[in-house]
Amino acid sequence: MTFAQVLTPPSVGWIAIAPEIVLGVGAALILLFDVQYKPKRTHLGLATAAIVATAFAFAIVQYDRVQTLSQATADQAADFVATAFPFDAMIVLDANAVFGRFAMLLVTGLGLAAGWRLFERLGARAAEGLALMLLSATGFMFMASSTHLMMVFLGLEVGSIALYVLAGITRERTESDEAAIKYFLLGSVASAVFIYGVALTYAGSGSMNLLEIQGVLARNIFTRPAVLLIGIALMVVGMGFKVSAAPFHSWAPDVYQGAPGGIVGYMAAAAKIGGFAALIRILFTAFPDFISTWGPLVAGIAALSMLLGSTVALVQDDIRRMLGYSGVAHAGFILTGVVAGGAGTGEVWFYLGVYTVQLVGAFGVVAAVTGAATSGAGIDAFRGLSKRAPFLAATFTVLLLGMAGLPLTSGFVAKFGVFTEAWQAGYEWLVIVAVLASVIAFFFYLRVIVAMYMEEPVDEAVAPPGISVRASLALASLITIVIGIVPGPLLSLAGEASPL
Amino acid sequence: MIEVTAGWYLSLAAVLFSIGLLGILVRRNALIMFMCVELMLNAVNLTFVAAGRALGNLEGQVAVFFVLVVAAAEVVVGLAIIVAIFRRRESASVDELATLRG
Amino acid sequence: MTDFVWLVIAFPLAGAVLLHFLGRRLGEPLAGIIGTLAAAAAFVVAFVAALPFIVEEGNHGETVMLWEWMPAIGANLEITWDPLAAVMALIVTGVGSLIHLFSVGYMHGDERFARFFTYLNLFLASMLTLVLGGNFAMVFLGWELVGLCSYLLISFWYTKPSAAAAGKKAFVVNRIGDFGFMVGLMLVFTNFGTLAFDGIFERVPEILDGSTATAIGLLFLVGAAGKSAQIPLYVWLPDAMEGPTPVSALIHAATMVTAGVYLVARSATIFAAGDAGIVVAVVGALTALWAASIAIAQSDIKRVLAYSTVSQLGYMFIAVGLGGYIAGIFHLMTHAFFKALLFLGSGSVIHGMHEEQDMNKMGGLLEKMPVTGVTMGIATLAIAGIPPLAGFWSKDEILGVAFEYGGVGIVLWVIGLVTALITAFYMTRQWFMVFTGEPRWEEGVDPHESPRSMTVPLIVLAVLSVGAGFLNTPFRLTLEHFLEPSFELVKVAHPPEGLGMFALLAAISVGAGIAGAAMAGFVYSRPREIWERFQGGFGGLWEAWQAAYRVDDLYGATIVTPGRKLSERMAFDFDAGGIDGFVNGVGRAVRSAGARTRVLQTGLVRNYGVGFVAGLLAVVIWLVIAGGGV
Amino acid sequence: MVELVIFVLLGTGAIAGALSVIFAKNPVYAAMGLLGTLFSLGVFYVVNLGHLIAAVQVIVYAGAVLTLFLFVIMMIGVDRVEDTSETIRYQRQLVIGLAAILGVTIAALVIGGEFAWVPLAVDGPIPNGTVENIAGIMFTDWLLPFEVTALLLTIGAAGAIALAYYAPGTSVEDAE
Repeated sequence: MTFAQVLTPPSVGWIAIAPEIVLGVGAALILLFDVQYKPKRTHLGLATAAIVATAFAFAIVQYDRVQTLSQATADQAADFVATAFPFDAMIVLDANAVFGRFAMLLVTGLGLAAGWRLFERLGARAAEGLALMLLSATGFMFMASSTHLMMVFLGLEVGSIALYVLAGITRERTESDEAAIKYFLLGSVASAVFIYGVALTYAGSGSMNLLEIQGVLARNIFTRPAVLLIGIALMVVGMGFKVSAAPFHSWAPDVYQGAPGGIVGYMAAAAKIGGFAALIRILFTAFPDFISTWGPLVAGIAALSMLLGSTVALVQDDIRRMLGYSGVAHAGFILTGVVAGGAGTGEVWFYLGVYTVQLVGAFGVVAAVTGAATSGAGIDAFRGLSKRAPFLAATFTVLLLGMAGLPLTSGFVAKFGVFTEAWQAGYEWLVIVAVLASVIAFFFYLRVIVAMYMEEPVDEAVAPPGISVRASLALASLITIVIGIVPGPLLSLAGEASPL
Repeated sequence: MIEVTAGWYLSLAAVLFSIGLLGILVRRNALIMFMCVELMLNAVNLTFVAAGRALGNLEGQVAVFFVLVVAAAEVVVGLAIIVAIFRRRESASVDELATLRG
Repeated sequence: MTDFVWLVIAFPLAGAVLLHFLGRRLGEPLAGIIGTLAAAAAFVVAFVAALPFIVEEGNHGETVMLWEWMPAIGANLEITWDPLAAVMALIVTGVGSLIHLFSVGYMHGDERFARFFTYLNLFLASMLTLVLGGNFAMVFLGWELVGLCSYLLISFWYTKPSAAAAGKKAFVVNRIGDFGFMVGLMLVFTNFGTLAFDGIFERVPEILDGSTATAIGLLFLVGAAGKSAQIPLYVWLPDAMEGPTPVSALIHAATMVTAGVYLVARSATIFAAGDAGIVVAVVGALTALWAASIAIAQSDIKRVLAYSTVSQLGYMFIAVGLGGYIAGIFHLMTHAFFKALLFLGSGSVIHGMHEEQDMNKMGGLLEKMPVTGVTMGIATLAIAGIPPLAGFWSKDEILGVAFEYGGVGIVLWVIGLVTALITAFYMTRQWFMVFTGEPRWEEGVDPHESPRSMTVPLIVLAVLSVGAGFLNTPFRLTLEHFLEPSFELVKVAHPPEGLGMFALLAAISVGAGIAGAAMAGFVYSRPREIWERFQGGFGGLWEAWQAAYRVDDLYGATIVTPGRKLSERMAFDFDAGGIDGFVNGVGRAVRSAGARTRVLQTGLVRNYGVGFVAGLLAVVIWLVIAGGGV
Repeated sequence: MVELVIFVLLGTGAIAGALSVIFAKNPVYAAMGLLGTLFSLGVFYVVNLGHLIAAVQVIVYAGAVLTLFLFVIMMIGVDRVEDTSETIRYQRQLVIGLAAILGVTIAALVIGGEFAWVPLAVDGPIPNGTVENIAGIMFTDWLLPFEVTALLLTIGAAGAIALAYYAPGTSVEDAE
């Protein structure tokens, strides 16, 4: 037996990883071109935008493919499996994966536009910054499409390590490297915890492939599943850290405050998308039979996140910290939909999609007001903003109201969806906690709006935002309103996104 | 005759992992905290290898390679951040980093 | 047929948008006139759309679908145009138009003149969304928006710290109510699978069991008590008087505060299916008496009216709680007229007295301000329940409903009677203190009658306060027939049958009213020393009334102080000076919870590590035990 | 029997090394402790039929990673003895509490035999982790993860450059 005979090539599904290839190769090209030709930063930015757009185009092609596959007939089943689970079922091409890419690429594009000024100011590091942004997006997209725990871990690390660097990329400021080291240390602990969970799951079930795990668990009844349960617990903790759910949230406010303003919206949104995509993939695909076990646990984390996030956000004087804590609360809201199991997938994706867009937009406004390369954003800077920068104030208002969940914004539809799912899954108490938290949440969002519209302006002019910032903010608030008024299409799109 | 089963290694790994986890809380030197993370990752590797042997497949051993690569990439970035911290503050103590709080 | 009814909302909304963008350029008084016209146009449309109900008896109205928002959950932009909605829309737009007109004069010279009308128009649009919405999602949208407008308008003069604080208080208390309302909505949705009225009210008997209906009713009551200022959530309304007086008249007397009454009436089938109704009535009765007794001793002209409003809203709650929906809506309407008139009148007085609100510094104004004095006198008689003015008919109908209910109803009837007596007393007291006797003005004050734009609304409202009662007398039940199609699904409670019974009950309540009014007239038409002796006769009770039973302090002691102590121990200083009472009670409790948790965020990575590891351990242990792993 | 001796000896060594990481006052000793643990684990890999990874463990971890660590320790100051007294309030008490809970939990699981429970354990021949066998998996089934590691290395390189590269004295603060 020669060595060559041992190896059988895997089924390669180019289309299934096309957007990731585009982003990864694009990032490499940006680095290479930068070394060789020292292009203008604007050109680099435009190239990045083109790369993101290309990847988005491929994602649309994938969506088309998924649609076709879902209507496949029985005799096409073999073909279906090969196309849907390429690379020996390391990843999957399903609606869940495609929706994850849509959300990720949209957030990347918006984040790029909103953080444009940061990249202009990064000087010689702009290429690295842009490449890292693209690479982290690649990692988080892999998290949404992986059906193998090792792929999830690699995606997590690709995304996270890039974010650690981005948090500290403006090294000139002390806050930036403080944020980076905090994020890095806690993040790598969380990653280690996650991979330990993977190892224990492997020990407990004999596989790292989510579908195989599900099969094993369906075929066997384990009398003593402790190793497996610890594995699940540790993976939940690892993902809980990524999405900044309490009590694993403590990094989030500090990092949001310390990281450079232009990138922090993208950082927050991308980590949330990746974390939740992987979390629902793991819990819904591999452990649907354990829902009575992990359901109450997730509910507990959700309740703690909502209450802690919204009460602490109330006493913040820094808008970026406030958004950080409100992000904790929103992680809790999204987890409220997770407890419903597979039935809540569509609602979770919907919430994730609309919330991350609002998040990127809101941080975009903060960056436009207090600077794209700076840390922190005291509420004082926003007093009387409506007089100094009406456009920024108006978009911020829309985005904040969206986050607060006012009817006729996307946030209302999203909240209503996850609450209903949780209620129907029998978690009435959780919904009551969630409503209470959203009542509290109203205050701190409104406080900012009141500061912008009803308080005397501080004597400080705001530099008019550039065209890309304007465009991204307008788009984000437009999405918030339009999805709020016409949620139907997105609801049905997200509703398709159940993991195979 | 006592047989050393996978469970022995898994238990040992759990202990090592816990020591690493607690080390993060005890040490203030960022570098040593990071060593504790490496310790945790090694405990994970031991789990993978031992479980793989008991399960009779090599996936556990293959997984170790990927954990190693991840650890290497983390080391590169982590040490770069730690050096950056040190060059500014002449100290690698994380206790002195608390301007972001509340 | 009434497809055009969306214009009712569209006109004020368009006015708000227009004024928002062009207001400053339009300037004074054009911005005010445009705002008034928008409100008036809405009234005209509402009137035309309501004609079919008048012409055709038993016309149910229809649901007008404007836009399919989320059909799956029954949340669309749709209008339920039925008699109940029509009555509410007419009140809101009618009184609203008059108050807009009044404001043109009242807000004269304010630097944010146009902004004021933007908010007023926005408020009208929101309130109309609330009362016209064909599903609970729209009601909720309107509910939130009126709260927001109320907040904006109370703190309209935000540079005044007390105004900003009052706005905040109103907001906080309303959020507590909203919490109950939202949970109630969740319960409705999960039981019915839709938020649309069409899919809910008809199916109540087949879907809801008694306890669920009671639960929904009680949750709705929490929401209604917040918005309509009932015990224990009433404390925001008196403070809300910090807003400009037309705002008090429009939002905090005639329209927004009646949203709770409207909600109960609209959800009549749900209340009828459970036992929450009697709780509503009891809460209403207690509020009525409680607030009326406080009003006795107030010396601020607007605070008397504020407590009076709380008390009258209590009356409406008695009615709708006992199933007398039509009586409740009837009182809502007449109250809108005479209370708006009282507020506008007090605004006129305040305007004429150069922003003086203390009645001790008024007196003898009748000569100087005849129109204001006479119209306010009419309103005072109306609220005192003197026949044949409007308040007499509507109040009597409520008392009749309570009497007919029997049992607890009799108790409520007695409470209502006592309240009627007190009401007549304090209102008469107010009128005599302001308009008769020796002038007690401060130096340099020169009272004068208000301009035409302010007196015309007063006169119109005075006419309505006299005439509106005749819409629903035992002799001619016009309003009742009009509203009946909206309440077909429930048994509506009525006053006792027969003119003899009516005459007896009316005699008793009129007797109470006259007694109260006469007592006040006897005391307060005489020099100040006499009142003081009279007031002194009550001893400590009078002081308790004056201090509104120190409820704010009570809330402060039970909720605020522990929170503050806690925060002090945690070495966190809040804006300790500032606002008193309830708002900061709850606000501070939450904030202190936030601040307590906040200290955990020390900025030290190793502390975060402790939290992380603790959480991890908790998760692992929980899951292993819960999963039966051990 | 041999395996038992190895387990007891090297297991003790691994734990001792790990403890010295978290208790050694001098960072160099901590690094040496880590080295001891890594070597012990390498031997365990051999015992568990993971010959290739045992070699890689020694080369990559002991050879490369630890050297990098030592390099940074040198840079920070090799003779700097750390003050290990606790300065954060309640931290020590909290850690002791957590350690107690953690210890009890693990003890309960170990004594309860939970970690011995690999439910799908097989009897019979077990594949050996040779180069051929590992490669056979890594380049077929695991091809995609293998390729993804390229992204990781790119990030490592780009990240290190981004963090290292800045001209001292420049400012990225917004000009306005």
